Amino acid sequence: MNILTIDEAVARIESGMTIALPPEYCGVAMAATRELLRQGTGRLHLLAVPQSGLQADLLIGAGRVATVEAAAITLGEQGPAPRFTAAVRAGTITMVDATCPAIHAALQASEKGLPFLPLRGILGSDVLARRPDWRVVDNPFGNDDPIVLLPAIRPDVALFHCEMADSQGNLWIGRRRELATMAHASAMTIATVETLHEGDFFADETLAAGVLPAAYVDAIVHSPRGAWPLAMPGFYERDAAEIAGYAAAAASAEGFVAWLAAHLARDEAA
Amino acid sequence: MNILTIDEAVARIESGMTIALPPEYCGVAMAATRELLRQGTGRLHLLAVPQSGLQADLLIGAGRVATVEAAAITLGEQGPAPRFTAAVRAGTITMVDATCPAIHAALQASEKGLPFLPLRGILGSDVLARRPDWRVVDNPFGNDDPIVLLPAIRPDVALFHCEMADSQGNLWIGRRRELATMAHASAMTIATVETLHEGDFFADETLAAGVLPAAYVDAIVHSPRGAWPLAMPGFYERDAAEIAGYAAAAASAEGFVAWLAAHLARDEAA
Amino acid sequence: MSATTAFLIATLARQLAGARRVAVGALSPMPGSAAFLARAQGLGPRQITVLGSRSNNDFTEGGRELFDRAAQGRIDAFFLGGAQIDGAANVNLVAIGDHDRPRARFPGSFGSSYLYFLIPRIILFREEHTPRTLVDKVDFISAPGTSPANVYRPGGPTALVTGRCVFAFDRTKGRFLLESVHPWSSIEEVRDETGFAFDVPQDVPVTPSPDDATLALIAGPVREQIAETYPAFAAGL
Amino acid sequence: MSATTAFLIATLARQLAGARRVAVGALSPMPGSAAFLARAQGLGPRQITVLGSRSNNDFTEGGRELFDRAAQGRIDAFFLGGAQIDGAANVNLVAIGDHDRPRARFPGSFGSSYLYFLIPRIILFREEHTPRTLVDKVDFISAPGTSPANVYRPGGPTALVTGRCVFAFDRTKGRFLLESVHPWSSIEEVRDETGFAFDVPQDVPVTPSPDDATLALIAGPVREQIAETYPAFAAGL
Repeated sequence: MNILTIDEAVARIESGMTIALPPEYCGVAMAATRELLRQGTGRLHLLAVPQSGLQADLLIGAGRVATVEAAAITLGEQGPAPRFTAAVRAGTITMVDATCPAIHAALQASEKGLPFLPLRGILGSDVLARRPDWRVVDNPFGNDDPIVLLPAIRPDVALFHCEMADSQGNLWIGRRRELATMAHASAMTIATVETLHEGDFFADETLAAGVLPAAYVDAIVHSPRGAWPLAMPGFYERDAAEIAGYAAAAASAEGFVAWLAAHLARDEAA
Repeated sequence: MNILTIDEAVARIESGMTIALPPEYCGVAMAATRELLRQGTGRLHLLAVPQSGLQADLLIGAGRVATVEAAAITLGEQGPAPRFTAAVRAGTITMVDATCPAIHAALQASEKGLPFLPLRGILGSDVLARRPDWRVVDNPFGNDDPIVLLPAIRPDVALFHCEMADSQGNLWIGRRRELATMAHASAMTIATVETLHEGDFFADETLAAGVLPAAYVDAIVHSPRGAWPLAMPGFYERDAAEIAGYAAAAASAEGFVAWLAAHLARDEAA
Repeated sequence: MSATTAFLIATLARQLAGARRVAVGALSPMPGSAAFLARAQGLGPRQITVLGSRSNNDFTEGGRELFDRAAQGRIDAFFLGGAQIDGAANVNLVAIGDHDRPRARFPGSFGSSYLYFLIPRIILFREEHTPRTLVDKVDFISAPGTSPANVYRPGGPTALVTGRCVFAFDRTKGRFLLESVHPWSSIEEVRDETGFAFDVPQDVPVTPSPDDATLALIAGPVREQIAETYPAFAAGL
Repeated sequence: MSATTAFLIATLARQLAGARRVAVGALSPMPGSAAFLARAQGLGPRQITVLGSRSNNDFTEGGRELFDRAAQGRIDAFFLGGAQIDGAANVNLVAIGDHDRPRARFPGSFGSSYLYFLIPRIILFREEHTPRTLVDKVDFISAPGTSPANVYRPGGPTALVTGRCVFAFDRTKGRFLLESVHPWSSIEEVRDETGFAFDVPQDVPVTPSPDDATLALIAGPVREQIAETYPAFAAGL
């Protein structure tokens, strides 16, 4: 099993890389994100699958992000993502607006080794109008039937947090299958896990159903509470107070800097 | 839960329908197939996902099949499928040759509500040459890069056997996810199950990972040993002797008729 | 509990009559509550899927399943909000002003650009009913209200519920029609506070207020069911 | 155990040197055994996936995963058979004679029409080496041996192992080259029994026979591992 320390694993992420990130309900590698902030990795291209929140906002606020491709960036019940909003308004990041199924489909194209996948809808939207990389063609099986084609997205890294890893390097992701799609589509997969499992998930067909095989996994970090302050369903809830505190503090750039320093210091002390 | 008797469930399959069938290692509804033979349903279009064996051969031998679309029809270690081979040689069925990933992709197109999905490979093969329904286009994102487009396949029925159903009508299919794709892509899903499970699979995230939700399932039949004489992994092995007996008997049309009558009689007596 | 909130939940729930399979997207506490209420009232929904929920979510294919299921015709109704909504039912979830240097930026289009085309009954909801939110023309089209006849589009908007009224949407005309006005508002007020032109029939009824049984459902089971995904919102109910 | 079977398994196993990720398709007992042997010998394969197996199969996305994984470049080697194989490495798994009324019909193309394009090292295997199986031109092309330069094709054939010899395939020339002849055959016999033209270098070595350690592996762990998918074949080993 490729069990690494968090600094070893995160060091594989290089400046300028495209990182695929899961939505907030799905296992976000927040401890690894703090390590990424410490290592100073920059010029990142964030691909939200299909949306992100605190994770993207921290990286944006710290100036580590060149481009965000997402269907949405939000802190959910804690409101707008303040540094994302400020960065878009100031024009300091390139925002590539997408829509959820387009991101899923572009990753599935990569998963299938295809140059593109078609998708219904989108026609007549400004999402499409602002995506010169998307094409509209006439459906060859139809008659005057325009349809959008999306080029495959192949991230350099898929980074996420999930429930457990076994001694063979397999991950158990349960029904969070977007994590599997991310891994299949990406050149490298780095996962942090809540727990380690002795043995082999494939020895039990009930567990096997929720497995992302080791064949797709490049680095695993044992990181209990690795999604905090976001939720890890079945383990801990979203730390709404922490995130609300963030939302308030990060309303200003100075507030963000102070909050982040305190947050990182608290993490190191823990 | 839509628990029906096997004759009620199978009666939903009408003559002329397109039926999606799983491969032999994946949960074949053989008891339901015997019922289908009894009910006299005919002119069937079989879609093997992506291959079939004894199930297809029985239906072909009994004269119930108009068309077979498959990547392969074989009895595996028990040799060629005799009635399939005879029917193709005699020209009494229309054989539409495909290749495994093309069938998976055409079902995924239907799952995604798309008119087509692209697929690499196939170019220059006679599989492609004999498929006027498949198109070759120039990849709009490439430069002189031909690629095949496959039209979606939407079966009328997905018919399979799986491990269990819960009291909410959810099915547990484990990692046999082709069964999910078949159900998603089909207008109707009929499943036979080895066992019934009290409660709701979604109450346990470990089980939930292997679930095909009730939202896709139209009829469930409790059918212990429902895959016999094929295997149901985890429950019983392939009955190689029974299938070898079939392979020998069905070498002739008369032998097939006699074997089938005895097989059905034995099934009724059981 | 805010009486307005309960009123709007009940009003949204009526829009689900006869819709058996309802999905509720992100950032949608009132629509989510409306779906649970409609089910409790036996109005139609049997299957409710709440994005980001674990207990009200039967997806096992990951995030793409909502979109695939919509395309398969297995979802009957869905709610959509908008930072701006215009008279042609175009929806803006992205930005006000120039896209590259906007005056205001919102989370993003989510799945709207797709689901608006594929789900038969899309119910638009925006509580703030002012010329700022209901505009003549949106600054950014996350999803268009109508499409040319040759565009594949089994779905689209059927209604717009606001803090002042309910509009029905006429897809042929591509215009809203005033359907009812909430008890605390008036046709004149709706006209003044709406940035787009709309049709007004001869009789415009008052939107019915929820009865005690409905209020009890909202304060009871609905509140409990929505708490998993929107705890802060549920605490305020 | 047949000495020929063991010889062929050992010969096939050598073709896997350096291939870390090997998949074995349907109806492939000898290739499957070769993969297990190569792993036991430390020749390269660390990950072996046997289609239709449960214990030697790490797929969790259903039948499509083999094809998606191949397209992702995550499978290094694969075996393919053929009712007919011709001198351009075209493979026929479908029929002899007219497709619609064939003289002989075989199971079908399986995934060959796709995998032949995508997996870098495809090892062709046909034990029967006669002008009937190794033909000048196949009656039906399940998968072509080579493709025009503009066709996306990271994969293709590298070798053909038969009951008489090993051919290497030269993708540039689109022709086979005789690599070694099994101890019981000869260049002349190979020439007589092959229906297509091929190149013969100056020195053609004898295909090495398996040593005792190799035979012990085949009779032991290999036999055990292949039995799950091919019990009848394993019983004969």
